[in-house]
Amino acid sequence: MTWSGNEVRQQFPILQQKVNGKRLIYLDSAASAQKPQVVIDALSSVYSTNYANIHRGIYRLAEETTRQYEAARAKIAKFINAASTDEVIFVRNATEGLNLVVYSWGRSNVGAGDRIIVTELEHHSNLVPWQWLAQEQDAELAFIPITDAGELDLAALPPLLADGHAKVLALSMMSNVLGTIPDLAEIIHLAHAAGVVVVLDGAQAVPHLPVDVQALDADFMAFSGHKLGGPGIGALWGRRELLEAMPPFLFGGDMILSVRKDRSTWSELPYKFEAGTPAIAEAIAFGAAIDFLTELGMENVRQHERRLVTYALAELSAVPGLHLLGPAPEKHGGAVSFWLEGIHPHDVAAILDEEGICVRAGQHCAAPLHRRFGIPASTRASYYVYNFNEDTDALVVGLHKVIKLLRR
Amino acid sequence: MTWSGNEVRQQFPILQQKVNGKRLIYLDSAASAQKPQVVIDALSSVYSTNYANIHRGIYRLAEETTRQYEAARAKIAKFINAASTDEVIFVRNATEGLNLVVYSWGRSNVGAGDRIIVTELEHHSNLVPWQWLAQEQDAELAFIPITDAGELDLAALPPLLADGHAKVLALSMMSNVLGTIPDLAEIIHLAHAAGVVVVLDGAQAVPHLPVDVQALDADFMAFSGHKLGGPGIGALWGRRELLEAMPPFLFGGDMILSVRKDRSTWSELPYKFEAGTPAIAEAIAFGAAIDFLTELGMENVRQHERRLVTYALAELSAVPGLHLLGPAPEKHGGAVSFWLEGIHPHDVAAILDEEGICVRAGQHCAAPLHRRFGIPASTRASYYVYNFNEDTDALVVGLHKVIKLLRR
Amino acid sequence: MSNLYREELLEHYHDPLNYGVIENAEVDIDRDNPTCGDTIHLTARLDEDDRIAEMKFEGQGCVVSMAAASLLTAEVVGKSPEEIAALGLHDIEELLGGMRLSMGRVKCALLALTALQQGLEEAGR
Amino acid sequence: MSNLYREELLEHYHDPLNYGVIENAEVDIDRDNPTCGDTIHLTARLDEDDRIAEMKFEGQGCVVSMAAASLLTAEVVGKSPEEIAALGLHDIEELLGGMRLSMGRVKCALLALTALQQGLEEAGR
Ligand SMILES: Cc1ncc(COP(=O)(O)O)c(C=O)c1O
Ligand SMILES: Cc1ncc(COP(=O)(O)O)c(C=O)c1O
Repeated sequence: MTWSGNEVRQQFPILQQKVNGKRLIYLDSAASAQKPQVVIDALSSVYSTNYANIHRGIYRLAEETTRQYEAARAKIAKFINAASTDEVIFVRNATEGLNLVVYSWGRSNVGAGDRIIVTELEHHSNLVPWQWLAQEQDAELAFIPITDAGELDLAALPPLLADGHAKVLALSMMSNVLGTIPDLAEIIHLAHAAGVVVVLDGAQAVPHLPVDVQALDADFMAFSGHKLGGPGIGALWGRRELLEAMPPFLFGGDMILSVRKDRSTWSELPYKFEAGTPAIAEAIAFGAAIDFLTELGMENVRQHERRLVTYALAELSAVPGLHLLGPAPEKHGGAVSFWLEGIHPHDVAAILDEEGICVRAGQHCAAPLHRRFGIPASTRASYYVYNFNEDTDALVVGLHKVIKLLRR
Repeated sequence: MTWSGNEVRQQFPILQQKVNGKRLIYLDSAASAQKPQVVIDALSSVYSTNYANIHRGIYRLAEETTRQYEAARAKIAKFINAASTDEVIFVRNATEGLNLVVYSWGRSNVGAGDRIIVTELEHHSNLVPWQWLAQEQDAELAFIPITDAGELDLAALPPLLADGHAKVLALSMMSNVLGTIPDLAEIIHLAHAAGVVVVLDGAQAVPHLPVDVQALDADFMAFSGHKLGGPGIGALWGRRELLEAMPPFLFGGDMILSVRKDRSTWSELPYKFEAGTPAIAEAIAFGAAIDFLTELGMENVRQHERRLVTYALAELSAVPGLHLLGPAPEKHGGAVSFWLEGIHPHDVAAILDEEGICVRAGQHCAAPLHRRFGIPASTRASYYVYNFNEDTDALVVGLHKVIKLLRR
Repeated sequence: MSNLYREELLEHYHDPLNYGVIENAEVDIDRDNPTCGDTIHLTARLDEDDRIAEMKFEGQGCVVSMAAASLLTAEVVGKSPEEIAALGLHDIEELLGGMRLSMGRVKCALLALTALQQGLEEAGR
Repeated sequence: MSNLYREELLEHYHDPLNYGVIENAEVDIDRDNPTCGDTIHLTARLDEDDRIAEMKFEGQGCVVSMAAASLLTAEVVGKSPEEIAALGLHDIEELLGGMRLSMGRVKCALLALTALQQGLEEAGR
């Protein structure tokens, strides 16, 4: 598959449709990505030819389903370069992965007076669970601020680490609003030097960048399958020593080794954290999405999006009264957010929708970030493998229509 | 659709396949059900024509996906006769639903010295979370025993309720091993008279019986979509007053109303309990499975299975050295478990597999129940809408082969 | 173009009726819609029968929320607290010209009405 | 029929080698496989070099776990604790006649070997 001649785009059936007789221009992949045919086929194929509940099954149908389920886990482990397949746990979405860390690792490792560090650009899913933990354990919640350019103000980090109270640093590997890609190597180095565990929110990074958890020297990373072309499922990766020392989170079938009436013991990794029947076909289709991206090559995905974003930032900045948020293209992932003077983002999105253009309007689950920039909401166009510059061109034409209609 | 002429069976593509040249005889629906074509089509159709992230989206694609997602919730609410659609929360599976109740309602309502009542026939998913809560809150865990016939020994309940320490009674509406259908009306009446909250594990009941949570006067009920022909998803139903008074369980996007750096407020029901991007297409396909069952009629499903089980119990009891577990057909759901003298269930399942027959061998996530009956494990054949008596006939022939090979 | 952006509604958006603040009003309430960033400051004077004599608003928001607020200021004059408590989404849709709003816009459309209902309640009417 | 239920393995199942208990053995361990209900009581005597002189077992289980245990009792005689520690699934599969076991049967096949390895460890060898 090559990027030229729309070969990648053609793999996505939904993008072949017309909306109101117009080409569908999907610029909301940061919320959720569209699915390539191979993912849709994986689901049908499992259910039509090889579905059964996994693990305990002794018959071949169950054994083959188990094999495919575990093969998907192995693909994901390889995709993020986990040291071991056992370090990958299937969860519903990045949010559940982060909550798992907070409930299981957090409640056992963060105590009264300890400090939890997050950043001002976090998605609510990597902020609100930590607010809860801070309140539950009487810990402190501290923020790394962001600069006007939308980057993390790293000068604020060393003082937060200096007194030895910090226990954990939770941060996004790519902002879903600003597109900011922080300098993780430096941040993790500083945190680890202070003995602080690093929890990465990979919801935006994993679909868009090559990610190597070992090279990053991270401790946990949560991400979502549905944002990289898979179905409604996600994964949590964690370092084996940490996962092994943690108590289970959800309790029930499959995560136990033995159960007596008054007590139980737990399975080995990763099953200890997978209670009940997992989303089996979804995991297998998640694996198909990973195959699709692996074939494209994540370095190529990044370069493709960098070209798209460079073009988009240039074209959008020429729209009158449009203010871009976030850093320059080389530090900027696939999400491009902006606000238009005097026009509410809801109206931007609603009028663009008439042109077949899908963008997101609101706070994108990042209220503190919007407050930081003093804007009530923003409009976001976010790019993925199936977009091309024509999408940006259509967006710009659409924005001129919005302005003509609403600005006086 | 009628039950005659295999019309129902023909809706399930996987059952049209041959395994080793033999018809696939699937008798493991208590673990997970096969999927009708309409469910597979629902998934493909969402992803090929109408997929976007829900709620916040202002464009039509997102609005239509949201509409379908909420329509699925409404179908489920109607299916179980919930008083309101807002009382239905999407979760991964019954296990997560039960854990949600334990973490959110349990931690706030069960304290030191309080009593949690479960039964000896519970699936691990409705036992181990309560073990955890008992330990966490220093509460007592008490068991309703089962009789030799595999029924709940209800004489044990009044004493457990008498001293006013009991706070919650958690029990299965149908045993996944014995098939037992307890007399819920009486049990719930007794529990409520003592002010005890009733948590129902509907994982087996909801796929197989007409269920009316209002008529039952229940407080919570968890169940799994994958056991009734849907994909990897489940639902928790709870009474509005209880759900409204409960703190959230998972924290993150979509479940918040407002987020400031140091505190947040929560959305209304059901969103308060749905953190992060839900399994959107899975919920819609869950709705398609509910439509399928609704069209069949749950009273018809029950009658069909009762006929199958009546036949199966009679035929199996004639197999030499075969011991059936569980009650008589009128109190017996779709799961039929047994043990064969001198033969390990693993070998039974493995040899039956050669004949294209899928049964489950082991403890079926109910270790205390097996200990109660003094057997290390059992073999389970479980029936659903697509089974017919020919499946039992094949099973009996297969069991004779097993005996011939392994018994001396 | 859907009828949301009809000239008539845009008029209310660009040049709303009763934009401003009534000093010392019986009803005086701030409300916002945190997820989309809409805000409203709504004030209303009541007559001797506790019916709305005058309503004004200030705020920020999309065409739907601002036009709905503007139209509401005219609609509610003379209505009793009970009559206002009985108003709902359907009435706002009628006010906006009889359209069916999508789920994403419902909260916007209801912002002013909910503020008024809550304000009356807080004022004990 | 897969070669799991070949006559040869069934012989080991129905009439296992070295079924029983060695009294006062250096290695004496109970182990179970809680999810499938297999149990084993394994005893082994060591010679002066700490090599296995004799191994016996008792227990309940499926053809795979019982045949693997039976075959293992013969296989391990004369082996050192290090040699035994180095054995794995592949070796058991070889013992069982060169088959590839499915995931559902791996724990059964390994029950006796894991018990022996753990028993040697607990005995400090
Ligand atoms: C009675 C009962 N409860 C709970 C469960 C757990 O369901 P799930 O694995 O879908 O969470 C099951 C399924 O195995 C069951 O049979
Ligand atoms: C940066 C970031 N973190 C977390 C999430 C939460 O992902 P999910 O909704 O799949 O749990 C998102 C997605 O919206 C995101 O963009």
